[in-house]
Amino acid sequence: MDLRFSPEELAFRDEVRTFFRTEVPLSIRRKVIEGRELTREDIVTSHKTLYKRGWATPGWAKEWGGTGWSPIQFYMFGEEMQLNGVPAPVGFNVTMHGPVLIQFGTEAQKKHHLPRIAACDDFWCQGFSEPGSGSDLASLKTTAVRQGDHYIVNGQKIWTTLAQYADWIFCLVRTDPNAPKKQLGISYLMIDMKTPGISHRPIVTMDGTREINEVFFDNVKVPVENLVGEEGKGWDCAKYLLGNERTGIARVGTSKMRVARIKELARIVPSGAGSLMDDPQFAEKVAMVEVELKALEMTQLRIISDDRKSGRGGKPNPASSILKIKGSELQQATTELLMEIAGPLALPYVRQDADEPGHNEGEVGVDWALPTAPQYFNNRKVSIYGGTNEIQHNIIAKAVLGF
Amino acid sequence: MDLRFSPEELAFRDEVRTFFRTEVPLSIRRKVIEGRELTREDIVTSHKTLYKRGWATPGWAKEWGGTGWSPIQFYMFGEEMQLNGVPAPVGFNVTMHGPVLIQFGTEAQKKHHLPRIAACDDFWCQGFSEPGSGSDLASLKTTAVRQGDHYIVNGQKIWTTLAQYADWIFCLVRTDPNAPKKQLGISYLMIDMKTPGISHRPIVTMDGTREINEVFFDNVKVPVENLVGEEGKGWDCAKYLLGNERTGIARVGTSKMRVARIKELARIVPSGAGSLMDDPQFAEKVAMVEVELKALEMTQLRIISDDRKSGRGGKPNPASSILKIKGSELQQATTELLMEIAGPLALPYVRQDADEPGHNEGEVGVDWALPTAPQYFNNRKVSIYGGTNEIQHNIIAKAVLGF
Amino acid sequence: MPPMDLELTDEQRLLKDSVDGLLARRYPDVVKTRVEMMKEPGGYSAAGWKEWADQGLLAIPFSEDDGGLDQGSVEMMIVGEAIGRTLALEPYLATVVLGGGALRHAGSAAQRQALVPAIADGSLTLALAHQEKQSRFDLFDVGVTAKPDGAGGFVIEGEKMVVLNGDSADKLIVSARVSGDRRAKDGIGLFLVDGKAAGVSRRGYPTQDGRRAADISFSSVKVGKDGILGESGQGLAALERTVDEAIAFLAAEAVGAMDVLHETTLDYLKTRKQFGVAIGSFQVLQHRSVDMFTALEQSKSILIYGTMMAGEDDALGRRKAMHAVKVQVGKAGRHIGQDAVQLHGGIGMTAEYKVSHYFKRLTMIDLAFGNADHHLRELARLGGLIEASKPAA
Amino acid sequence: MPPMDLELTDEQRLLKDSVDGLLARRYPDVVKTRVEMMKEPGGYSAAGWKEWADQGLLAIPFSEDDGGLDQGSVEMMIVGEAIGRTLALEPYLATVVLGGGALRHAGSAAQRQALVPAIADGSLTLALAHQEKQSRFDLFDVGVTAKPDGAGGFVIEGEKMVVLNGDSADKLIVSARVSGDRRAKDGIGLFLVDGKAAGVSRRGYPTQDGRRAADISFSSVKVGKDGILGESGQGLAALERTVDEAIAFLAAEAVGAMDVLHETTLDYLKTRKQFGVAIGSFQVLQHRSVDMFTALEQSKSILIYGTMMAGEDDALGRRKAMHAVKVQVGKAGRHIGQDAVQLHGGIGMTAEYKVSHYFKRLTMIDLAFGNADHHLRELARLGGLIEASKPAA
Repeated sequence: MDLRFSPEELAFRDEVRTFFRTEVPLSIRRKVIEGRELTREDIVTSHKTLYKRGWATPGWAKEWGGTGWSPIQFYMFGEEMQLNGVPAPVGFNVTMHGPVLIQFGTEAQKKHHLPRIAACDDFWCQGFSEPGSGSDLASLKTTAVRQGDHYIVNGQKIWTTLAQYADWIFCLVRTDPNAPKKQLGISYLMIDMKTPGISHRPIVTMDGTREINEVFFDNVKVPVENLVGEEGKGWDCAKYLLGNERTGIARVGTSKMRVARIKELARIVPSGAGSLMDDPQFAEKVAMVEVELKALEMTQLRIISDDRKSGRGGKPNPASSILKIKGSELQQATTELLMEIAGPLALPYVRQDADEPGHNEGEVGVDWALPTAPQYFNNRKVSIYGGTNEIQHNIIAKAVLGF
Repeated sequence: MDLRFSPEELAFRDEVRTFFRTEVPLSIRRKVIEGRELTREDIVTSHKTLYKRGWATPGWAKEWGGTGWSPIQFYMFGEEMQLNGVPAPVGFNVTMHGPVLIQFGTEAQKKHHLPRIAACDDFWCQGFSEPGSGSDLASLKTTAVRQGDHYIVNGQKIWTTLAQYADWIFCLVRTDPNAPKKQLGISYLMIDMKTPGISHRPIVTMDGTREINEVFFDNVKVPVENLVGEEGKGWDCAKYLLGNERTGIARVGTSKMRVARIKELARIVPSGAGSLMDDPQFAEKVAMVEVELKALEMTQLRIISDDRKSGRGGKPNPASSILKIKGSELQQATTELLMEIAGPLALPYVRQDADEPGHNEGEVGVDWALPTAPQYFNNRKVSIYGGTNEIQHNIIAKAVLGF
Repeated sequence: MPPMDLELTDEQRLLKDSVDGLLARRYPDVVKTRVEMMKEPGGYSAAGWKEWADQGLLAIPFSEDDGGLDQGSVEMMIVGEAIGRTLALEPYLATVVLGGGALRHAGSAAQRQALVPAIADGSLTLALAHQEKQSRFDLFDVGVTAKPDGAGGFVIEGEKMVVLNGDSADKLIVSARVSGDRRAKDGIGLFLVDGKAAGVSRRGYPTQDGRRAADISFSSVKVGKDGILGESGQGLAALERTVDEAIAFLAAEAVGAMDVLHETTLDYLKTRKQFGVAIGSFQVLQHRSVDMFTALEQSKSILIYGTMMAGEDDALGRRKAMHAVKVQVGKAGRHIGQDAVQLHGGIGMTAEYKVSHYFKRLTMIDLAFGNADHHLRELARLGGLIEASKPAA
Repeated sequence: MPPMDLELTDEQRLLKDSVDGLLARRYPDVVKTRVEMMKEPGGYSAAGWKEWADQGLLAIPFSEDDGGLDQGSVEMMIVGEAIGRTLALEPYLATVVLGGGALRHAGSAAQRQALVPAIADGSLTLALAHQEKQSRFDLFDVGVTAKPDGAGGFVIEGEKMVVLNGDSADKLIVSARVSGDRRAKDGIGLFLVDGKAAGVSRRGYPTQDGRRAADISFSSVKVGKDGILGESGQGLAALERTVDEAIAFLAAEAVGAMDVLHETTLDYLKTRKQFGVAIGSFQVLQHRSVDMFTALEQSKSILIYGTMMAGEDDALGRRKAMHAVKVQVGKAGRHIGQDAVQLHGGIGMTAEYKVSHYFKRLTMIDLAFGNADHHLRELARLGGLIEASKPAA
């Protein structure tokens, strides 16, 4: 048992850190650190910067551009990315669809799509959830009916993040409404967003952003060669995709970065005779978050250490099931603390794109404080998406505790 | 809407307070305030003091010794009793068995028993729970088989508080094992604790006290005239008894008394340069309890105000359902704070009755600190007995929220 | 004297019915109505405001001598709860509670009699400009200065932040430093300034909860003798009393909003189906709903306490009570707001659905006039609500 | 250098099997064995202690030069967890961790070499007398005095409280003030005193968690030159380091105890039937069990951190880590302990059933060497674990 990293591991961390700090534009990284929105261009620029270095798809099989890193290297890469405010490579491309294609795709599909996915030449989005399906994903209703060498897709998806940026969407659709189990009639399709019959409508979230969408399919013709895996076996792809999320989900680096930001800002906000950071009550709230974050970081390292012993793909360490719950709680705690620092200065609602009357009558508010409330609002989602924390509890109860 | 008490109400409160402070021995009241155990004599002395003043059974029908107080007077009486460390009149006598007898008993039963119950000439205990019945009271197994003008009782009760002090026990027993619903086969019996075949065994609780017991019935002969209500209708008596608990259950006065004690003690415990009470962290924890306690006190007053409008026995205010949950949480929070004040001085375990080797080698520890840990341990029960807080949640979900 | 009684009187019930009726009519669909109204100048409907005036609602707390109805904190609570239930956008807090409060507590009879009738008939709106970039929750932290102009008046200089409804208010009541250091409790004056006075520059914006506010610069703004509220430099007590009343009012708003969130969530749990059953059949969600209910009931209870204590003359007792109120309501508002969003899932995150609007309003109520943490700290500093017991003789 | 690795080495696994085996044999039924052992003089089995010595467990942290095994904090963690799982009563904490720690960090080579072999073979037990009536969690708050006797030795005067296993220890290590005010960090000496020395009066008692401690008065107790540990008046650093190691050790004990409580509760939920079904079929209780599991896993994680940092020479970094460890373990211990009792219902309240024993031990671990609140406050005072970010250029 040795908690210290080896010199090789430390050298790797320095290499990654230096790259992030020197190659990814500071203007983009500041946006992440300050809790501001990213444009499509920001995301793609950051992705392509990593891609050029060979680091956009580290988790992929080596033949398709993976790095073959050790679990520690993965951990360090993710941690430094988050600590330094580097936007992650597009997740729909890199951690969701790409791995599914590598696992289940045909050679032709791989050859055509994987290089474009890796380079983010195509921006992908995800079409899983539907109105009414919620946590019960398998109840989805969007249909794909085979007609010759096409499927005709009809239905609606919801909660599709960044559909407005996407060139392609990967979808779960129902190809057999009469299957004996509802999971069995589902297939996994790739659909070009420019296909006639597809439309999308933004769902404005409470923070005023338009990152999620409804996507509508009205007799959309999808070539049969865009089916991934076998017809009716899409549920396997979905399970594989959802099971790929491991330690990154805790976002310990992001929360650490936010704690550092909390301390920076709480020192400039006056409270009583000193700063808010001098106030024991506030300082202790921050310290409590730090303790839990340290424990979660160590939980990650335990899992990684275990992964390395048993090899990736082995039986996951039971502790890995707590990463989502604890990780989301800490993301919410840190964004809440940031808003508390702002206090009444969190009230002004200012958006670059809001050109309605009554907006933008001049410079208002205090710059650092303006994103804090929207960021807090936005982060309420992290205990909802990817399976609510209540569902996570059910999963642990069943899979780990054996209820 | 007027929160102020009328002069008559205030005069009543003064009268009650003065009586408690001058007539109930300080030595007994200090034990309550300091969290020490009471002897049987302490309990009976306090009961009889109230009895002589006509205040031992205020809630009973006037003809049997009730006071006919207004809800506000009941509230003030209970609050002052708790604030001043006065042991309540024996609850098994006064709020449990007595009211059942008044409601369901025969004239002969009432005439014989009620005066002795009121005066605490007989000390009663309760035989409801059984091993294995837990929150599912109706699953009880103790049998009473009719033989001529007696029942023969066999079985076992558990969690019987103060059975060692009791002259009588009121019991739920199964008289009809073949009843179509398990509730229907249950009867309510009064049993003299001196009857041959009854024995009891103390269950030592984790704080080292012996307040609860198992009670065993081995062919115990109980005269038929000790049946209360009809045979097979004991469940009605039980429901009536359990439904009689109202606002007193929150024990706001007790928690307020403990907060006052917390402040007294935290001022004499050093912390840093000042006292523990000067420490913002500790002071804020106490203040948080005070805020919740104030809200709970107002919740009680809302219920009382509502009771008065609708008359007692009307549909209960939905808010009354939260009294048990919040009240127990605050009893636990205050006893926990008292232990935190003691810190390492809470460790010594000292009992008057422990004469085993290795005990009582001389005066040890700090007097005020010694009862704090046992009191904290003992108060873990308040979220368990009388229906666990989880069961309380189920009840509110069903009865109030309509799930 | 009647015994203690927490029920509304018949008159108060009538008022409640009337306010609830007005707001139900004006806000038939909370989200859509708000979105429409937010496009109006000032962020609310001027026609609607007239209806408030016509029903006498704007006259409630003012004395009859001044042209008001001489009603008390219970009536204000009734209005506050109704606003909370409908998320009404009209500037009642700014004009009647804050502006009106400062006027009542600091203004002379002549000033009150000049302004109250116009407030009451809806022709005059007010805003209280007390907050500054550095002041956070400290009312006494005042950097804006007021210097004598030699003619009995003052000249105001400096900047105020996040002045609620400050973009459209006809008149501003401004706290400014007449003497002493920035954080001295003495030397704070209250001044009545016309919103369009020379040197006043207002930059308005919507707030996170769909209301409006402004950052306001004062550049050599002249205030005549008649614009000085109260004794020069002794404005803090009036300001504190005004804010104490605002806290009681906001608590009522918060309770109204929590009530709706609890009801809405309960309804959602009972109707929303997943895995073939209503999600409310899951015990965990039932218990969460019970916890929301408990927090709501506790908040209703402390609101009654706050309402009673809002009229208390003893500043220390009143202050402690308001600390307790803001702590309970702030924590419960956060709990109920967060859980309402969580239990709704994705739909709770959207701007189209009402839950997020109530959630955001509750969040901003907590941040106004001191969050729960601030009030807990202050309550602890003042020794709490319960006295220490004395050691036995 | 090998890459980071959080698995036990083969040697460590062997040690673990050996400790677990010994304690499983000595504590076949936790409650019954404890009750029996508590009747022994000193509150533990002397024969058992000999077995610990025979397996080399008492020599673990001492250097080979002194007669020890020169093992580290991982080995100590293994022992701590095993004690936590069985609630073993032997004075390992008092003798090896606290007494042994003070000896290792303050004692001279001669002192160490004189005592360690006796500790290791089980013939010498120690206790650390550092706590006083007023000291609470401050190691530097020392009122007991040590005055030079003119012959190179000292005379000790005063009273220590709650000295763990102080009733039976052969030798006491006593913190006493050589110079300075009661709360000065300088001027604290550590002295080795025979438990039966003239002037030492010990009043022993059981503790709430079934162990034993003593209040000890020192009345003109003479200590010769050879009883002075370390440089005169510079004992605080060694004392702090000893206590930091004790915190890491107690964290291991706590994790062991939490592990048993979680398992036991899980088992109870799956087997205890009510309303005709196992109570573990209720979703609310399942989720409570998940929350206990989460708290346990987080505690296991911070324990690894604490174990690694216990050997750290940099006092500030080590101290911060121990603050974090004690906060996490204290909170989790309370959570898991309270919920284990609650979910067991009545049976959880009884002394006959093991849950209450683990619950009480966890409660007392929190109160030892600073509760969670204390360590959170201290961690915050030291600026926490993460550095503030710097404003962008």
